[in-house]
Amino acid sequence: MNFALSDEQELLREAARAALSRVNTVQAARAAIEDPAALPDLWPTAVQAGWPGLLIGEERGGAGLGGFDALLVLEECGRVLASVPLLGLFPATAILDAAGDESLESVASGDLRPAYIPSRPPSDLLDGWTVEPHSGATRAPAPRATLDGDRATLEGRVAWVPDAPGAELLVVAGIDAGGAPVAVAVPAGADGVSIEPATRYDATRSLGHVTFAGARGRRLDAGADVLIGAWYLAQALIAAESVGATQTCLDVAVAYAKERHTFGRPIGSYQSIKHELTEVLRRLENARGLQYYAGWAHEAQPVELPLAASAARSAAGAALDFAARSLINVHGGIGATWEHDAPLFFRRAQLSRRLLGGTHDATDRVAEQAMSGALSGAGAGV
Amino acid sequence: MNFALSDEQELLREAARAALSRVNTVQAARAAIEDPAALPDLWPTAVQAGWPGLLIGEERGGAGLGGFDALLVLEECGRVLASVPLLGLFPATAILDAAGDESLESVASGDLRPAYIPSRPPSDLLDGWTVEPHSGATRAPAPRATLDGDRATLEGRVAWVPDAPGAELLVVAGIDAGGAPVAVAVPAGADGVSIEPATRYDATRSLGHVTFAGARGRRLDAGADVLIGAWYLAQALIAAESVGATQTCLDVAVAYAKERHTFGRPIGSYQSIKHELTEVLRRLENARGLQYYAGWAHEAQPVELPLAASAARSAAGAALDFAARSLINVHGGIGATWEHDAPLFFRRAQLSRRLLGGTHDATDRVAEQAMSGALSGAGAGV
Amino acid sequence: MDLNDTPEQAEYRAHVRDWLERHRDQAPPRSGSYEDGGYVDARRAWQGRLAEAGLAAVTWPVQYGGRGLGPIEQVTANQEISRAQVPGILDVIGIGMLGPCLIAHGSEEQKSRHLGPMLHGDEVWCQLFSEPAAGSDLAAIQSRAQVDGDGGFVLNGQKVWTTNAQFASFGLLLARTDPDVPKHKGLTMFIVPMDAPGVTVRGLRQISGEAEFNEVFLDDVRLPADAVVGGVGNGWGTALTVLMFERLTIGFGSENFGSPTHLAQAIAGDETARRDVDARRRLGDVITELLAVRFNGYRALTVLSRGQIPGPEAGLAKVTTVNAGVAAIDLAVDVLGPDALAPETEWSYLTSFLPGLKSAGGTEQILRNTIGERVLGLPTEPRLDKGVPFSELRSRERQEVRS
Amino acid sequence: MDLNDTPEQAEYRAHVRDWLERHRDQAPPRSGSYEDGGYVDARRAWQGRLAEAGLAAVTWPVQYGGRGLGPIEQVTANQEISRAQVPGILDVIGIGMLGPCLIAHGSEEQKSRHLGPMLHGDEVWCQLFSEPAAGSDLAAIQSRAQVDGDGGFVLNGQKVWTTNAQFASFGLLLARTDPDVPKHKGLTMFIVPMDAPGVTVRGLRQISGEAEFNEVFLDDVRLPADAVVGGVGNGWGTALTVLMFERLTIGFGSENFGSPTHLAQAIAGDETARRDVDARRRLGDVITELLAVRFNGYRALTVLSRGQIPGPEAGLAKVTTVNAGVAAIDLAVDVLGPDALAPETEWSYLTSFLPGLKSAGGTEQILRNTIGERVLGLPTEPRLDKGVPFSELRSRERQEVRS
Repeated sequence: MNFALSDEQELLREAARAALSRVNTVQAARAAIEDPAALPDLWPTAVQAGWPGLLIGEERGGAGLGGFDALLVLEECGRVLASVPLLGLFPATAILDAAGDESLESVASGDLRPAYIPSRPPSDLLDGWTVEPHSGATRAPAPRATLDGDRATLEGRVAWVPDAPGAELLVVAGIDAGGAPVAVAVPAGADGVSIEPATRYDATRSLGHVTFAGARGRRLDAGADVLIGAWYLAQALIAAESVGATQTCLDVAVAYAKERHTFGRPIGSYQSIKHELTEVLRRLENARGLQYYAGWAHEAQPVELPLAASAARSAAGAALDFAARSLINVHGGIGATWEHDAPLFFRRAQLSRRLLGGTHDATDRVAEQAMSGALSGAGAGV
Repeated sequence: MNFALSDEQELLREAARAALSRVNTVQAARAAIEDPAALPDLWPTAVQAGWPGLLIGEERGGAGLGGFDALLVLEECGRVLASVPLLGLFPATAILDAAGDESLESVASGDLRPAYIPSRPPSDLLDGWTVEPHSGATRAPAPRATLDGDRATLEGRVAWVPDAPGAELLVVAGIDAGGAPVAVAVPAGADGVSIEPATRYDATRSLGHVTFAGARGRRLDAGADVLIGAWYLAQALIAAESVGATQTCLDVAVAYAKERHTFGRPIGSYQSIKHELTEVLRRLENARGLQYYAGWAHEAQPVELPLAASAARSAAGAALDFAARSLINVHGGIGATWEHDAPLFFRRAQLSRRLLGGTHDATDRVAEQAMSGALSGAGAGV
Repeated sequence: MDLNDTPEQAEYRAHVRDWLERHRDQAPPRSGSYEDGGYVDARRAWQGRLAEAGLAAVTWPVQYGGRGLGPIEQVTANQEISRAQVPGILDVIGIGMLGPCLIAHGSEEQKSRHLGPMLHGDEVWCQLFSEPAAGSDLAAIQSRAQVDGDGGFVLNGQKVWTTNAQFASFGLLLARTDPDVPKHKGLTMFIVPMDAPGVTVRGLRQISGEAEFNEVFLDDVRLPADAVVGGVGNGWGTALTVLMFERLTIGFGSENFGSPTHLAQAIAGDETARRDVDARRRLGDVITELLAVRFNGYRALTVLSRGQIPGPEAGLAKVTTVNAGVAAIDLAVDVLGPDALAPETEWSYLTSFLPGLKSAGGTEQILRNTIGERVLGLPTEPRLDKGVPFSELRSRERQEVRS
Repeated sequence: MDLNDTPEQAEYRAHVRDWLERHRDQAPPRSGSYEDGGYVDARRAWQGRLAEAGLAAVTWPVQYGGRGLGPIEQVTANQEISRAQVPGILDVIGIGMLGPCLIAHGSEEQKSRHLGPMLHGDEVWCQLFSEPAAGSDLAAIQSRAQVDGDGGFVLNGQKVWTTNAQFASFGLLLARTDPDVPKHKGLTMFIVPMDAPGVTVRGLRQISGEAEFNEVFLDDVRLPADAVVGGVGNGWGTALTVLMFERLTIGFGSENFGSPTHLAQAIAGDETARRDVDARRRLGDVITELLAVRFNGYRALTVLSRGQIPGPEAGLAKVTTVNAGVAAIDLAVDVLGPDALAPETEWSYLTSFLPGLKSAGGTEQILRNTIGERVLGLPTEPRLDKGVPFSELRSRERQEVRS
């Protein structure tokens, strides 16, 4: 029993923090709302840090690390609202690595940037593999793949895909004629592929609506378990990113609560402020505990990953929403002004919890897992 | 524009309060948990106060008052947890009065106690007239009435009916072979009627499971609108009762918060206590405003009654639950002990919000009303 | 219990409705940008028309250009203006809060000089109370007004959260004239011409990117002795009058943020959401809260029409309204997805707007303190600033933060 | 990051599991009434067996009958006991909190007299700290211990919320020996034989009707001088040791109120609820919270196994667990209807039990104060009782309430 970061993991985290500290990413997040060009390109930073190969085996030029480590990197990105295309990268590399794909060396070296085109696997009230709708709650079927040996032709549309714009290789979770999942790799520049960039509210989040109209790619040797794993890895990644952002919200709010006075006392001495910030801490620590659970399950207990990653996503999305609102509240009116950092974290919170199925969907999946009996074995022991 | 109680209404409320003050009903509520016989019979009090005839026209021996007045009486009963069978009485008399039934004089005089056997009218996700299930969330169809001229024969079962035990005349909302609503009056002692008394958790609440097996009664001249009106009157009544109980929770908690000291200060001076009690007040006042809306709609704007009564029920049920929990919290451990009054209000809160469709169902009906356009006209003006 | 008009009220309503029907085609659009001078001028002119017709300042005494009627008639006028889908008055703050304060505390000269142009929209007013370090704790104001040689004053300081300052002609300003007495005692209220030398207005951008408010900087602004309203050292009492009228304005809570009807339509229009029990429950909760605000507003109005002042609990309407608004937007974005967060949508605007509104007019915490103490009679918190000279208080704070 | 046992831990687990497999048929049932003397005796005897086998007091030093192992082994033993579906020790309070305090502060005589019988269940202990007017504010204790002629003490006062008092042999009691110094300073800790003349125990019935706790009345109870633990006037420090062990016991939050598995089954078993998005979301929220408690427990345990003390934030596990429990029961009753509130059901019991638990071991408010101050470093509230003699504090309060 040892549920703490290893020395290597502490180092990985420190290195990520140092790498990201070279640019004022929070400042850039504000500037980009008005001028998207103000967003720094952090892909070179990611390549230098070795993140493209983080989840790729050493024999393919990667670092051969695990999901837990990828989560730590996302946590650091979330802390400073850094716009690094890792939500698209990591699940894509996990699929490519499982499939032993030919592209792995170029991906690991950072020469070829892949993006994961997600489909939500079945396992709750909704049947079948589905994708994000462009608008509204009614979900669309996953892209359909017509197979011909190792080749696959895709038809369909996936909306709100993180990190799709600028990606060079799309790693798609589609379905075949019978509704079974199929993994397909398609060059982003292939005929029949179009990526419509879409940014909403949080300028640091690069999104795209991806349409396949007879786009031809290669079928990857990755089954349903790999595609399910990729979906839940993505859930855990966006959770970890929210944990990082929540930590910053708490730190900034606490600092202000110690300094700002009303009625002759620092506002942090009032119970209403003190208890609200304690609630932020409670939610943050719960989300972090579940982030660790998800990272551990990804590496050591894949059968619990759907439960663990969904719980982490659910807790972290709600924690960040609560923390960002608290950050504004603690600051009074000034927290809602353009020059303050609080609105940037608020924007992050509002958009993030609606992506990749959304946090409510993750909560629903926790329930489904519990009802189908996954609970009794959760997390060793007892 | 005048949205305050009239002098007559103030008097009616004072009279109700005085009538109920003759017995220590809160004390009785505690004793009855262990010995149901400890519950005083308050029917004579009700008769003396003229409540059986409150909603019956003066020409039939009643007082010819309106729904608003009935709500005020329930509010007073709720304040002191008085066990008076008015949830069964008032909707029943409303139906009998609309139908001009032969029993009205005996009912108005208090010689014949009627009870309303409710069915939930359609108007939301669930189709058709349904009744409370005995256990679980899946609802049962309303009792089926086979018609033969003015006579009707009933088959079916309605669970958790307030005030059914001891009633002499059952005023039933059933459905005919085509699913259309039918009002039927059946003597409680008729063949084929059985009433199984059931008390759960709150000993002041007399409940019964009513079964009809070929029970014969007379068809009442009351259409769907009357039966729908009765259902929503019942919703408003239980809401008003909760408003009264919430008021007591607030009063008791505030008194204690002024008197009890920790760390050298009265606990009511701490923000956590002060803000929680302010939240009780906010919910109480909101629920009371909606109680008035429901009372006004019942008398002056029946088309808004479904919206108004559902909103009142939803707000009041949640307000009482919150207030009863606050009452316990403010008292610390002592609030959870048998000798304290807080647990009695807590018991009332927990059971009440699960009866007559439940508060969540009422909330759902508010949504349905809003989506079907009832909102734009709500409450005159604007 | 009656929501209908009395015969007199009905007559007034008919008058208002008739006037609006005849003039509504002359009204400017209901919304427009306050950065656009042309739009602001059109709104000023329209306010003048409303004033002439007796639809603005309905409760002001007749001698100052009002109608001398009660709050119910004011609400009636507002209802009819809303029904006619024309804009109301531009200077809600002046007519609703600052004008009534001048009527109560101003000199005869001040009243005759200012009330007319205020009423007709010729001179818009702004409220210069809040400061960066004096929000919830308004009496902690640091702006200084020092007596100069001529018996006049020299103003220095900074104000914030000032609505309409960018086109206001005058501001009602609270400043400290004596730092050596406890903080509520050394304050004085002034009338400040916004074009006086040394007054600088700067837009304060909000989350949404729009400048809903302004900062106002005061550098050696010279004011004559007769700029004082209500007497030197009486500024706190004068300010309380403004705050009381502010409470009445907000208290009715007739304003909903984000139309509940739009929300209901958005949910009803999505096949999945329409049948989603959770979305329905959240919608039902929002609607229930907003209905409660509306009917409690009628209760407060009834009290007011009887010549009584509604208690501070009316302020809870703001808490309910803002929080229900937040819940409503949250639900809309959950149902509609990220497209609801596109810059031009109602939902996106409100998503950004509401978090700031939570602390406008005092934070929820301060409101709950006030209501807990004044309505429920709960004991106050120990105060460390009572009776302490303001100057000493400030140096104590600085020391604490440093330590 | 590893949830598996080390080889040493695995060996210990195997030992425990083996012992339990061989002896589980001799264990009493896991639940029974504490009013039933026979059941309590069976539980005492079973505790003795566990102690002999080294499954109780795993972390106590070997010289006092413990195993001298770490917290992970203690958890391992608890896990295996739970897995074997046999009851654990009866005297959780004695072995978990009071024994460790005696080990830290007791005299050699006290240790050799008391630790053995405590460990083996021969003498159960209870904790006599809380009083009607000293709950959250524990140092406000009013029970008086006055020196008598022989150098002994005479105790008078009332204790409350005392678990196990009805069959305890001894109590560890906090009393005031000097009212004329500030409140934390005049306290002393005593060992009280529960059968001493003047000690009266009365069951305190809870909402559910059961007496989960007791009141203990002390009327002229005479104690010898060697009943003092940790020195006269040092009672507060001695009490803090007990509270620290209490926090460790509660902090792991391994205990869930109402099995989440039962809740999931109840919902899955109802055709309508199974497909109710709202019920599912509420279930998902509850499960998420309880999973977080479990994995944060592993984090805290890791800290502990490295010889460090987890911070006060571990106390948040209690907040999460209790509130998730309340939400779980609420959902179960919504789904199952009033029958879930029948007296014999798990849901009905928990509906009654949880509201009281919210304030057990300190209210949520006090916990949040502590964590806000000690973990986040937020400033404390102004304290009006600092440095004031206890006797003056009391008369001040009485005056205030009267005024």
